[in-house]
This record gives sequence, structure tokens and C-alpha cells, in this order.
Amino acid sequence: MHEVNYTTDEMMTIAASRKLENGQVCFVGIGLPSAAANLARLTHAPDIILIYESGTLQTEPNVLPLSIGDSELSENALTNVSVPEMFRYWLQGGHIGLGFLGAAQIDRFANINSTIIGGYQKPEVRLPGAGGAPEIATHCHEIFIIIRQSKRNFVEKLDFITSFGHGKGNGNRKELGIKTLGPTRVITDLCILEPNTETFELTVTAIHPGVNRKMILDSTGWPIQFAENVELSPAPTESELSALRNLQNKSLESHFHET
Amino acid sequence: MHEVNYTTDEMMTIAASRKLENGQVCFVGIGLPSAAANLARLTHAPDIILIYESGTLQTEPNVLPLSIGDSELSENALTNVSVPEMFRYWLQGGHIGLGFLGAAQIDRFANINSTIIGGYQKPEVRLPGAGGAPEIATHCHEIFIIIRQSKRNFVEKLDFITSFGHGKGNGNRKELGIKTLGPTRVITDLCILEPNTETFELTVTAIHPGVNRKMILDSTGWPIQFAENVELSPAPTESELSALRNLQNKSLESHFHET
Amino acid sequence: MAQITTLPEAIDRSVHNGNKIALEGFTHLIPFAAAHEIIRQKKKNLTLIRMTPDIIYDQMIGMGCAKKVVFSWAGNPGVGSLHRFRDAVENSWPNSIEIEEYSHAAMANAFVAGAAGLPIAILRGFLGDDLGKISENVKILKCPFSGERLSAIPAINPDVGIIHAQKADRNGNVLIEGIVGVQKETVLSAKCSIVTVEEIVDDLETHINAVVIPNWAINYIAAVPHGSYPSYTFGYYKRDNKFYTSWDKISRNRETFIAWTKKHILDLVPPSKLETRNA
Amino acid sequence: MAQITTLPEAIDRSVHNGNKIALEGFTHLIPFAAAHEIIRQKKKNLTLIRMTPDIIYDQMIGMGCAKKVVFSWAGNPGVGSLHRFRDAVENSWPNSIEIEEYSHAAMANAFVAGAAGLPIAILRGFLGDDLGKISENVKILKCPFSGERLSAIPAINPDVGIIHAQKADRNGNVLIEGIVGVQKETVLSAKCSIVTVEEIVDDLETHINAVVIPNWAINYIAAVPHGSYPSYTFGYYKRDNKFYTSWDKISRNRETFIAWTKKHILDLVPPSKLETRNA
Repeated sequence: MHEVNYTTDEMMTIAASRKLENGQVCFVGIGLPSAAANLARLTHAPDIILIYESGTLQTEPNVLPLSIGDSELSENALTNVSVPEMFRYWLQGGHIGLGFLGAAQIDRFANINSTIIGGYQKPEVRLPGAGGAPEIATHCHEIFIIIRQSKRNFVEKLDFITSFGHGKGNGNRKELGIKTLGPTRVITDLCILEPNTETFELTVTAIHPGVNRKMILDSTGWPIQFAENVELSPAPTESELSALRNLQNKSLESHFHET
Repeated sequence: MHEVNYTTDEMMTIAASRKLENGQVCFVGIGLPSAAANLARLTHAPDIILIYESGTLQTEPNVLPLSIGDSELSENALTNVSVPEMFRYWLQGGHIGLGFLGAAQIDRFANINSTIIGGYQKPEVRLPGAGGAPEIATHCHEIFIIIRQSKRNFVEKLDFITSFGHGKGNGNRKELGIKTLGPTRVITDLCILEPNTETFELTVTAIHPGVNRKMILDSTGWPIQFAENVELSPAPTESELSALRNLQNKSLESHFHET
Repeated sequence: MAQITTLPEAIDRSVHNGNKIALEGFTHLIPFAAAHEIIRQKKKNLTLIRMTPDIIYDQMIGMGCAKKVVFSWAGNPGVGSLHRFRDAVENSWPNSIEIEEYSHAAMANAFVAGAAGLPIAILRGFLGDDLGKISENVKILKCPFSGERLSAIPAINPDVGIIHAQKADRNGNVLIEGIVGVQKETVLSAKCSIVTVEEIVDDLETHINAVVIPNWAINYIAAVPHGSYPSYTFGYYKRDNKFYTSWDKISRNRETFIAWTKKHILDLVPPSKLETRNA
Repeated sequence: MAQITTLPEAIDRSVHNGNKIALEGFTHLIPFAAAHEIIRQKKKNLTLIRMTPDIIYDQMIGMGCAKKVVFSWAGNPGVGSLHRFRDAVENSWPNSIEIEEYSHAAMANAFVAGAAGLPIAILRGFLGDDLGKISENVKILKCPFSGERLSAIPAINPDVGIIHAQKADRNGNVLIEGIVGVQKETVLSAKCSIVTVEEIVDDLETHINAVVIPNWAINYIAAVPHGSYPSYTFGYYKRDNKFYTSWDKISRNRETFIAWTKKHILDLVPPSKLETRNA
């Protein structure tokens, strides 16, 4: 058996993709979540149902969309509904099992900031803001988050809570009347994290090949906890890698090399 | 010039149809309003816009619909929207100029009962109820009502106010926060009535040929008032009559003589 | 994930005595075959929700399925009264029924709220009319910004929502075309949903913005050709206006109603084509 | 009744300094040509409403049209930041702008409320997040039946609503196909509306349930081929992803932005095809 070369981003995307199940109804964010979800669809989960907030219901794009409203999404959808219908009937109506989000910053309770760095009124950095994330985070049955791990974005305290995860920990969602599970899994380029069943603090449950605990500690803005049994993520297989690379190449080709 | 024979129903429908204007956007009730509105469209108001509560937006039926949701209405519509969209965006959103209603009973302030005769809990006669009328009556810019006139349905006091007209008279709509004009014209088989500009009580402003004041008084459950200048409705012309009869015959043929 | 099954099976598994159920279709696509199966299965104490009860609920009420009717216009469209509905309200035959009454605007909004996962709908409605005064289900809500008074009504969330549609594909995705009423809201607001369709096809072959309900939002699908007869299915068959007219006579009298129902509903093996059953 | 006219005429008659305007289109059908005309006509102090400000508002903000932006996601889709938007928020260049921020769900609901003639939208939103805590435009509403806490936000009713669509017929009825976003709501909630279309045709020739806006709900229509470029119009042309990518570089720097705008917006006679203007 020869060694397979891959990037940490590829490992992250493939690790996330493996966690998606066939038949799942999945509200997909653009970028990393979309790449992982479509990889799942092209590999082990051919019947996963993908939904994008632009109103493209149950879509099977041939290439990864660059924007949330690419024609590729709408032309390959079961149907296209209005954006209000998407958020009112399909999301708030409780029909979506899994919400799959990216994030700019995350804290130990899987709360997300994608709004500002600094103060709200005069921010140092103005980020894009909420988009669909806050209501995805509260209305989908459960949430996966995919994010590259570093001290800059795994922070002790968020400057702004854009999307509520587990708030201050155990019980906080229920106190606010939120009935869904919230973030059940965070997938990074180093590891996989899950909320501790008692404290709801994110805890490392699997480490990707070539990564050690110190690297994870050094890339996290708080003293991160490890689960009792930490798994080793299997390295990407050749077929996973070739499916992902093929998809990404096809996508680049489609977005930038056509007239 | 020879005499033209016509029924009082024909006179009523034609009198109503004449009051509709070309280009008007008209929310049409089934039955008499629909007959008058389509007659207008086929005669002097070819560009009148007809809307039915079934979601058939801007429809041009070739025959009078029997039900509010006939295929004839949907196949000849500009488009078909959902019933919620019809009531929320198009009606409540304020896009409809004229609401054209029928009624089971009416009082002197053009309030309508189409709910019950007798008490609400154990009615003597259970009528069909509100349908779209209450909100048509408050959201369209103005309202026409078409109804056969008799002591039984022009009553001193309604057993139930299904659709609000002018309530207790002058100022009552404004008190309730209703910004539209309400009923501006009632067309019957005997005459045309309009609210007095001060009291808002329905007042006879035109009498159909062959009808006298006593016949109107005898057909009204309250001491009905006559305007200072009462007009004589012109008799139906041959072309109006033939357009109406042709439409009605075509409609019967289409509804009952096809397989 | 929608299960494609037979109509009797779908009704048997979904509709239970005492349920709140909605059979929708605004004049178009009325799910008559499903109603007849509910009658045959002798379901009782149902709360029947429907904007326009129409002949379909007249039949169910007359056969004693209903303990309550939630509606906004109860007539025989283009014809007149619903005699079985009136007989129940006016004379408690075959049993007394409770009624919960709205306007079309209110009821359409209540279905929207149900589909949208909200407990209430708000609207500018019930202004000056008596329904707003007598109904326990209409409350005044003050706009927290402008202070304006709006009406609030409870959302509709049936235990079972039943509709008829043109077709489903083999995966159970359903296409509705023409007058779409509150059919989508009925499916999405219900805890359990049944869709009868004219046919099951390989491909829905429709417009990019067509009204399509995905299989994962539906519980049961049954192919029932002519499943909306004597109502109509756009693209398949026309409304049987003669039957609607004849219903006035059939239903006016308790005995003729029962005789008709025995012959045309109870004694039939479902699902079958009803077209030849005109009185 | 829609008047078919030129884009400069439509903008000149409708958009006034200080107006609240919404140019909508969810990634698809973004009305770029209309925005460029507003820039050319040097409209100022505008409140710019749009779920996804995108490059279109980046350009308007950079050219000093905006005093306020109402939005729910302000990025360059698939690329990164909106540098002109950020320069205004972070550094008050070319002027300081006020922001009014929502989530997509909230803003979509606010458009719906505006279209439906309601003063507020209600939703299950802002649960635990900071936006609900800091925004003056989010209030808690108690359900009068269940006592549940819901969020209420004010309806959106722009002075002018502007969208781009595939086509209009000669009477001014407009067809929108593909991703329809909140375009219908934008037209129906606005006091005055402008629709630019790829072409004006004899017959819309579409599906019985297509998204069609009738002429009497629109004020002005202008035929502007490629009117949504560098966004796309389904059925006509594709999104120019290269331009979206190149915008990052053009807009990062004030001088390159101004030079680009002078060449590609200010100096052009509208309406014209923008396709050859990629940097």
C-alpha cells in the first residue's frame, strides 16, 4: 500500500462528508459545507437531499456552486421556491434534519460569530453578517459546523454571537425555548469535536492522521478538552480524494474557463 | 324602434356591468358579480382586470364559471397563485381597486349577512358563511354589491354582520381603522342605491325602467330614502342583451352539455 | 420519506377516530376518493378542517364522521346549500356538530402559520364583523412598533393533511398544477400527510418554479385515477357540474342521501373510477 | 398600469434623493443596470435595502449614494469581502453609513409583511443571538393564545422597488423564472416599482403557475438586455464569475475603484451591454 498525499483542507472536507448520511435532508451553506455535502452525495450518500437558502429545493448540482444562487443549483433542483417560502415553510416549518454551516469564529460552546471583529458600532473588521445561519442553527434538528482551526477563529470569547450554539452550555438552549439539538459536531482541518454530553463544551473526539494533541491545543483559544476515547480519523482513501479533486476541478473549469 | 324584452335579472346584471370601468382591477364574487363583470369585459370594458379568490389572477374566461375555481378561470388567467398569496399579497396588500360582491341580506348601511338566519348557535337557516367577503369589503378601495331586492333580504336589522359596510353610518369605518371607501353602490333588480354622502345610508339614485317608487318601498325592510335627483336607468340595449344571453347560453352549454 | 401504498392502507394507518384532519383543494383537486375511503372505514369524531366544505364534507358529515367542522364557506359551489351540513347544524342529524368558522383570508393565513411553524397568524381582518366578536379564536394583537391593532388567530396544524394532485414520480415527489389553493400548506402543516395522485410517472417534467412537494415532506402516496371526481384535475378530467347540481336533490333528503351513499360509497371497493356513478 | 419606458426615464421619475430603495435579486437577476443608472444620475442619501448587498451595493456605496444599508449578508458571494461596504463601515469612506442588520429569515419575512400590507412580521428568530439584543427593530411579542414568545420586526416598504426579470409582454406583464428570491415581494411592498427585462415579447408563453407579476402592480418597465450582468439571467446568460473574482482587486483600493467606475459606469451611455467590461 503506497502513501496517499492530501492537504489538511481535503482531510477536513472528506472527514465532514463521511459524517453525512444517505437520505438525510440537509440545509447547506456555501463553500466548505457545500463541498463536503456534494462529495457525500457523489460517494456514499447518493440520496442525500441538499437544500440551499436561495430556494433551490432538493438540488443535485454537477459542479460545486460558487455562489448560493448559481444557475447550477436552480437548474438541477426538484423545484425553486421563493426565499421567504424557504425560510418560513421549509426551515422554520421544521422539515430540515441537518443544518451544515461554516463560520468565521467559534467558541467552546459552538456559538458562531460571522458579524464583526471589535465593537459593533465601529468594528475593526466588518464580516458579512448573519445570512441564513441564525435560524438554520435553531430550526434544523441538528447542526454540523466545518471550520479551519486556529487561535484566531477558535476563540475564548466571541465579539458577537451571530448564531447560537449551546450558549453558555448545558440547558441554555432549552431555557430559550429552542427545541432542536444544536451543534452536534464540529469538523476542522485537525480534528472532529463534539459537545460533551454533560457540559456541552466542545471536546475532541477524533484526530486526523498526522495531527497531535499539542497542535490542536496550540490552535485553540481556550484549554480544549479531549474525550476519554479519541479516535483516529482514517486517512482519505484514493477514491474519496479523486472524487473530491475531480469535483473541484470540474467546478473551477465550469466557473472560470467558460465564456 | 321596437320594444326589447328582458328580465329584471338581466336589467340588474346589465346595470351593474355598465358601472364597471375599463382598466379597473376587480375582485369578483361568483354568480351575479361574475356575470356582470364578464359582460362588462365583453362589451364596454375589454381591459377590465378580473380576479377570483381561487388564485386566478387576471383571468379572461370564455364562459361564466360555475364555481369559483373552475378550470376555465385558471386556464385563462395570467397566472395562478396560491389562495394565501391571493388574500395576503393581492387583497390585503392593497392592489385591488374594486370588490364586487353578492349577498344574502343587506341593511341600510350596506352591511352584509351571509352567515345565518336566527341565532348563531342554533340557527333557523345556516347560510354558507363569510368566504372571502369580509376582507374584500375592507381591503378593496371600493365595493359594489349586486343583490335581488325584497323585504326578505333588504332588512331593518341583520341577524349577523358577515361583512362590514358602513356599520352604523357616517364615520364608523374610520373609527375602526378601515381606510377604504366601502360600498359605494348597490345594484338590484329594481334600482341602484348609493350611500348618502352625509349619513352613509343607502339611497336610491336610479330606478330601472318599469319600476316605481312604491315597488321599491314595498321591497325594502326599512323606509328607504330616495336621492334628490333620481335617474332612470336606460333599458338594456339589444347588443347588451344579446351579449349577456350569448354568454349565459354558452356557459350553460359548457357546464352541462359536454361529456 | 413518502411511502407509495394503496389508499385504504394510507387511510387505515393515518386517520384515527378523534383526529383533526384537513382534506383540501380549492374547488380543484378535491380529494373525494380519500374521503370516501374514510367513510368506508367508518372513522368517527373527526374534526374536519377545510376552507370550503363542499360536497366532500357534506358526505362525511351525513355519514356521521364529524364532530366538528372548521371552515370559511360552506356551500355547494354554483348550486346552493350543503343540506347534510345544514341538517347537522340546524337539526343535529345524524349528530350535532360543533363549528369553528373563519373568513377565507383568516383561514388561509392560519394554514400558512401552521406550515411556517408559527403558533398564530396575524392579519388585518374581522374589522367590524360579528365573527370577530363571537369567536374565541380571534384575539387582538397590538403592533409593538406602531400600536396598531391587528387580529391574531391560531395556526392550523391537522393531525392528517390529505390532498389530491396530478402526479408523483417514482420517488414520491408530487406535482400540483393549476389552482393550488392551500394544498401545499395542508401537507406542510400536518403531522401526517397523504397525497392521492392521478398517476405515478418516471419524470414530473415540469417548470423550474412548479409547485412540487418533495417526497420527504409526505408520508403516504396512493395512485387513485379520478381521485378528485366529481371535482376536477387540471390536465386530466373536467368537473362534473351535473353531479354537483344533482347533489342538491340527492342530499336534500336523508333517505335518498343514505341510499346514494350506500350504493356509491359503502358498497364499492376502492379505489375505483367514480365517473359512472352520477345519479 | 405599467409604463414601458427607458431606464434613465424610469430612474429619473422614481428615485429621489433620500428615498428608501430596494434593488433585489438573490444572486440571480440582480438589477445592475438600474444601479448603474442611479449612480450616473448621482442620487444621494439613499437607504439601500437588500438581503445580499453584493457588488451592486458595493458600487453604489463606494460612489456615495448611500446613507444607510439594510441587509442580512454583506459579502462578495464565493469570493470574500465587499471592500467598499467595509471601507464605509470601518472608515466612513466616502461617507459614514448607518447599518440596519437582520438575518435572512427575518429580512425575507419583513419583505413578506410589506407585500401583505402588515406593519410587522412575526417569526421564531433571534433566539440567543446578539442581533436580537442590540437591534431596535426586534421586539418580543407574546402569543395571545399560548403565551409563547415570538419575535416581531417592522415590515419593509421601500419607496422604490427595483428588480430585473426575463421578459415582459407588450402589456407589461412580467415573467420571472428560476431563483425568484424576494423579487415579487419587492415589487408588491414598494410604493413605486421598476422592472428591467431582457426583452419585451408578444406572449410570455409559460407555465400555468409561473411567477408572473401583472402590469397593474408595476409602475415602470424598461427593456435592458444584459440588465443583470455580471449576475445572470436564467435562460439568457451566465453569471460572470471572473468579474466577481476580479471585483475583489478592483474594489480593494479606492483609486482603482474610482477609475473602474468612471470607465465602466459614469462614462457609459445607458442602457448598454456590459459584457465586455471585465477588468
